[in-house]
Amino acid sequence: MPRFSVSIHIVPRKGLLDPQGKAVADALHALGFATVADARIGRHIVLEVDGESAEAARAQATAMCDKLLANPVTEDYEIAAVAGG
Amino acid sequence: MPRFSVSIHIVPRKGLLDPQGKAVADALHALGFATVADARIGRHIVLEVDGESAEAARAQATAMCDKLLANPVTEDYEIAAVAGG
Amino acid sequence: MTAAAVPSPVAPRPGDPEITPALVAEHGITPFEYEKLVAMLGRTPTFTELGIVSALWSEHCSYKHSRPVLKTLPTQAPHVLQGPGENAGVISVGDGLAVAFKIESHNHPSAVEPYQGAATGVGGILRDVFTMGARPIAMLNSLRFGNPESARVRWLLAGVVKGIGDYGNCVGVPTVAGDVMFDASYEGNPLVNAMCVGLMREEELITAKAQGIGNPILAVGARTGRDGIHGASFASEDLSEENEAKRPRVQVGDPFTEKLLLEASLELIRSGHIVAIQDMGAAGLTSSSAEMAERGDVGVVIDVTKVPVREPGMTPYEILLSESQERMLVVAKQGHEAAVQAILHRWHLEAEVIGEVIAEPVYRVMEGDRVVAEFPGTRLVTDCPQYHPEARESAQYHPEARESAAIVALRARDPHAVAPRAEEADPAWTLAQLLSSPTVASKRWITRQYDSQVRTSTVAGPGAADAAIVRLYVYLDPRTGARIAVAEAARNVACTGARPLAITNNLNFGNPKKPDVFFQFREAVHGMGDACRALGTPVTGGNVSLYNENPQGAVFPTPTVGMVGLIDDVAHATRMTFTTPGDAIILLGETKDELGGSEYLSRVHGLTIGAPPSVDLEGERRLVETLVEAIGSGVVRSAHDCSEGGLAVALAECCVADRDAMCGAEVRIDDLALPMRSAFFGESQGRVLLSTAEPDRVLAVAARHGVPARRVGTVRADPVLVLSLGGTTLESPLAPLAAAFHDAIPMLMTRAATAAA
Amino acid sequence: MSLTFGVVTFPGSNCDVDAWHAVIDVLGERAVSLWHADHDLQGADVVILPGGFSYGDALRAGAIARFSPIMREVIAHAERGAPVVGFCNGFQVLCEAHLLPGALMRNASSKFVCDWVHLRVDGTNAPIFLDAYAPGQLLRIPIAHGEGRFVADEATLDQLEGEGRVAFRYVDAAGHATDDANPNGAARNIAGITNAAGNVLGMMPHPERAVEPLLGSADGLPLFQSLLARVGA
Ligand SMILES: Nc1ncnc2c1ncn2[C@@H]1O[C@H](COP(=O)(O)OP(=O)(O)O)[C@@H](O)[C@H]1O
Ligand SMILES: [Mg+2]
Repeated sequence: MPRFSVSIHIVPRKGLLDPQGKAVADALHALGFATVADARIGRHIVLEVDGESAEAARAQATAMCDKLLANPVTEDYEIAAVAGG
Repeated sequence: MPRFSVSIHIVPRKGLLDPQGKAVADALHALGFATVADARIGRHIVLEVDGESAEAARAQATAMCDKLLANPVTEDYEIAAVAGG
Repeated sequence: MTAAAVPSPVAPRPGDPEITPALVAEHGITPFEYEKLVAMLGRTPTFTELGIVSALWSEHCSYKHSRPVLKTLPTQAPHVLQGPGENAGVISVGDGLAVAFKIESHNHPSAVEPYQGAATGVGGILRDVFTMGARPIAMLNSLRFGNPESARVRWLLAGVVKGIGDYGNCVGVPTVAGDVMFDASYEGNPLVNAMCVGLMREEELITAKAQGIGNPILAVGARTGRDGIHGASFASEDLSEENEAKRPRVQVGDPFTEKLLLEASLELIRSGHIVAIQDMGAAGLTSSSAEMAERGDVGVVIDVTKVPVREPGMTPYEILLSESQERMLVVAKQGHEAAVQAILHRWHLEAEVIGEVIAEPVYRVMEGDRVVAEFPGTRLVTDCPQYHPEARESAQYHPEARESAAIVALRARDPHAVAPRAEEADPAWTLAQLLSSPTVASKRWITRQYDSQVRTSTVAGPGAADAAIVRLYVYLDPRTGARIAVAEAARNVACTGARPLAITNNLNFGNPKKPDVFFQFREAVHGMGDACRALGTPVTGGNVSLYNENPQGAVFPTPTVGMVGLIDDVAHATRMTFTTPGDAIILLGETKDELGGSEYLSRVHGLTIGAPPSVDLEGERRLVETLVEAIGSGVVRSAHDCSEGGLAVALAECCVADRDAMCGAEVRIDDLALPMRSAFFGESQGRVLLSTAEPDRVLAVAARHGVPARRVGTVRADPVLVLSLGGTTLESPLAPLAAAFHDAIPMLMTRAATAAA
Repeated sequence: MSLTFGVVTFPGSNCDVDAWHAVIDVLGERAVSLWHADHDLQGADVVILPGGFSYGDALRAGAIARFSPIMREVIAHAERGAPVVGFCNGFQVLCEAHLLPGALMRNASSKFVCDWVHLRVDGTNAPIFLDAYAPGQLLRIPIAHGEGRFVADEATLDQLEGEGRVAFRYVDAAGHATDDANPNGAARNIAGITNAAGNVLGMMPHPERAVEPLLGSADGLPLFQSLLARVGA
């Protein structure tokens, strides 16, 4: 079965405080990067998944996000890319 | 000045242990997702940056990665996308 | 694996680079050492053998420059169950219980990657303690950084603290004490010394001595990856296709795996299925297997193809030298392999048989059927060259001892010749300066990030531990400085009510090949030995970290002392801060005209000059006896020793250190005929401030032990500090002193931090 | 009157010893150790999910532990109306397992914090845990966590408040729920909550570390005593 590299973004829900993002934005300002208006920090997960097709790999990844990878109370996820095969 | 949304991936260097990725891969297996061969976990950062052009915003983000966002000893980064403007 | 089959002779592997003088030099092996190696083998070494020797004969593993000096330290006492030579020292604390403890440095890794460097330092020292059979119950650390005005120093500090916290917190071992100091000499080369204390029953003690011909050797815990392979900076093309930039030089710690390994190892040790266990620490599989064989005086054979690896295609060289974390080497009893594996599997860890203890006197590494390295007997360990470097301090400038002339001159300077700054007219100003010095100020910003309470129930019982060193003193006068370091550690331990029992130490110095650096090293070790003999606290182990240099020169010579003591009755353990208005304040010890090497000169004048304070080791011993007895009788409410910043800072700390329960104080010593600055800020040794409701009883104890003691004041309910010495009065509300003390580091740390220099 | 407490050990749990100490040495009750991979609660009347770093806090604290085999039994136990309590990491597991609403996110300071806090007893729907406390009583209890910021949507928060399910709130020494007294940025200073039936409690602070004056406070003890009186009777 071909192997796919599935790239997933998991980000804190809009409206929820993102302390890491805020800390990074503050640190960037302190370092003189005045052009930064905002920073949000989430997770970037890359899964190597065996599947019949890119669609199958994506479906698998979606199931994994729903079951484990993202917490629906606080996070949104997006399957950003499926590569290889 | 227009505002750009710069999306950055920061991932653990290849060859370095990724304890989080390993724990997640093991958990996915335990949950029955047998098709997962590997998981790597990094950070997904979205910066809102003011700049003259998309290129300028990208250059700013690169400087920020070098100076603060990525740890050159343990992490690789990639500017995944620059949107808006 | 069958050890019986006669192996073929050692031959280079296909693809191994040719052994050239350049390759030998890149491995940090001198021509003299190379000759010794060839003579030992009777042939040219293979590439794999070169790597093995480069690791085992490195300073870090072999102590080739320091061992002869270390041998002068006292190591014996009836309560010492295990002295130096094992993973950790062990002392008996009575009731069948024993304490294992050791300190280790991770200075160089932390300078490159503070988070992982510090985290893996904590991991390593935890393993040293639990491989003795002890359950870790407390972590301590001693940190040195450059000037925190620098953004890079703040980045290092934040990373180190987070690394220590994340690792210790996750493993579930409380981080209970330590010290942090700042000085420009540590710029670029921070010191990160971590200490672990563990508790066990005496009969659970196990060592790392390979024994029993035919016993299997197992690799246990995490898989082996390509991390931290150093063996000097050899050319990368020879090793693999990966390019240099991609080869990870730092190790990444995994505290979760460590926690599992901790539980599994203790279960394994108690199970009776194994005869020895050792951490795969520096130089990984190579050093652990060779050292275990040497301790047991047996042969071993190892097959690298049996080692569980993280990546395909790893060479024997890489597998042997990898410093991947959270791994152990175990010698099991023959036939008990499956039982060992069952225990590890229950904790989700791997255990594979990778070799065997053999009768043939040889250290042999196989790659399947091929022998890739073979050393006769235990000579790989025992034949390591030893050096006796020159040690010299000279008042004259000498090209090879550049620093010592400068140090001699600094030591000779008279602190009283330093003109006071105008602001010093108000001693309260000076006091606030000292309280806000990062070295003195509250370290709560740091300690709040450590879980100091997990397992608290077990810590309270057996011991008290403290780490202390006195940096400026060792620079100015290494022998006196090191004596003070031990005496201060004993005083700190005794201030909690515990009797000091033994020490572990970490010697952080510069390049030993420089005569003035080696002079500092030798004198400091001798000074430490003097103090340990006088105080009856033998050395049960430690670590040496040399080559701590930055472009400006060596760091301040820094011997870190970790001391363990025993509290007989935990109900009497005391605090350092005043608790009860109306209590009498007693000063133990004598205040002399000693301003040299003080924090006052450093903070207010930017100077490291003068002779450090004198130390009377016999007097320190009597002071410790006084503290142990007085606190043990339950009449002491608080005890705090006078160290950096002298009497004024010690008193202020007693008043404001616990921000939720501050107390005022009034102290007067009118007949103290000393220069004002020496009286307030001098750092005379052997002094402790006590508070008590029963001053007469404390004074009687001190008198019995011949320790100078007098009632000097009273704890007050109103928030002011009054300190009147020899006619000069310092008076200040507590609020500004508390602000200076508590806010200094948080304010610093809100400023930008970056890895970029 | 006696009780059996089942203390779950996940890979990476480390306050299981603190819980045993409280139950066995201080309360003098029976504790059984429940291994995460087991399927049997061994007759435990009360289940404790202890603090620690189950699965190294990979992904989110508690995210992986929630799928441990023993959790199926714990969920069934809770659904039968029997008491389940989670401290720190245990609270995180309970939220991930949907036995309690909301989630616990990284502290607002983004730093781990170990300290003593004041709590106010605000809960009214869970006497089995809170009976031995006076309503509104102030407690001093330690915290030690990096992901303790309780979040939930406004409707859920209102419902928790309305049903008396905010068991504990972070307050200052005077009992006021101020921002300064909030160590992690939790919504409405919430330190602990209960389920609608009042038999599941999750809280970030560590009452099991505050059971003896020698450890600095005994304010955690009434929680165990409530269970003893209500469940053990
Ligand atoms: N400064 C010292 N004082 C006493 N003993 C020491 C000192 N430095 C090292 N040792 C002892 O030498 C042995 C080897 O130490 P080390 O190489 O640090 O062990 P590890 O392999 O765990 O790093 C240990 O038993 C240690 O206690
Ligand atoms: Mg070691």
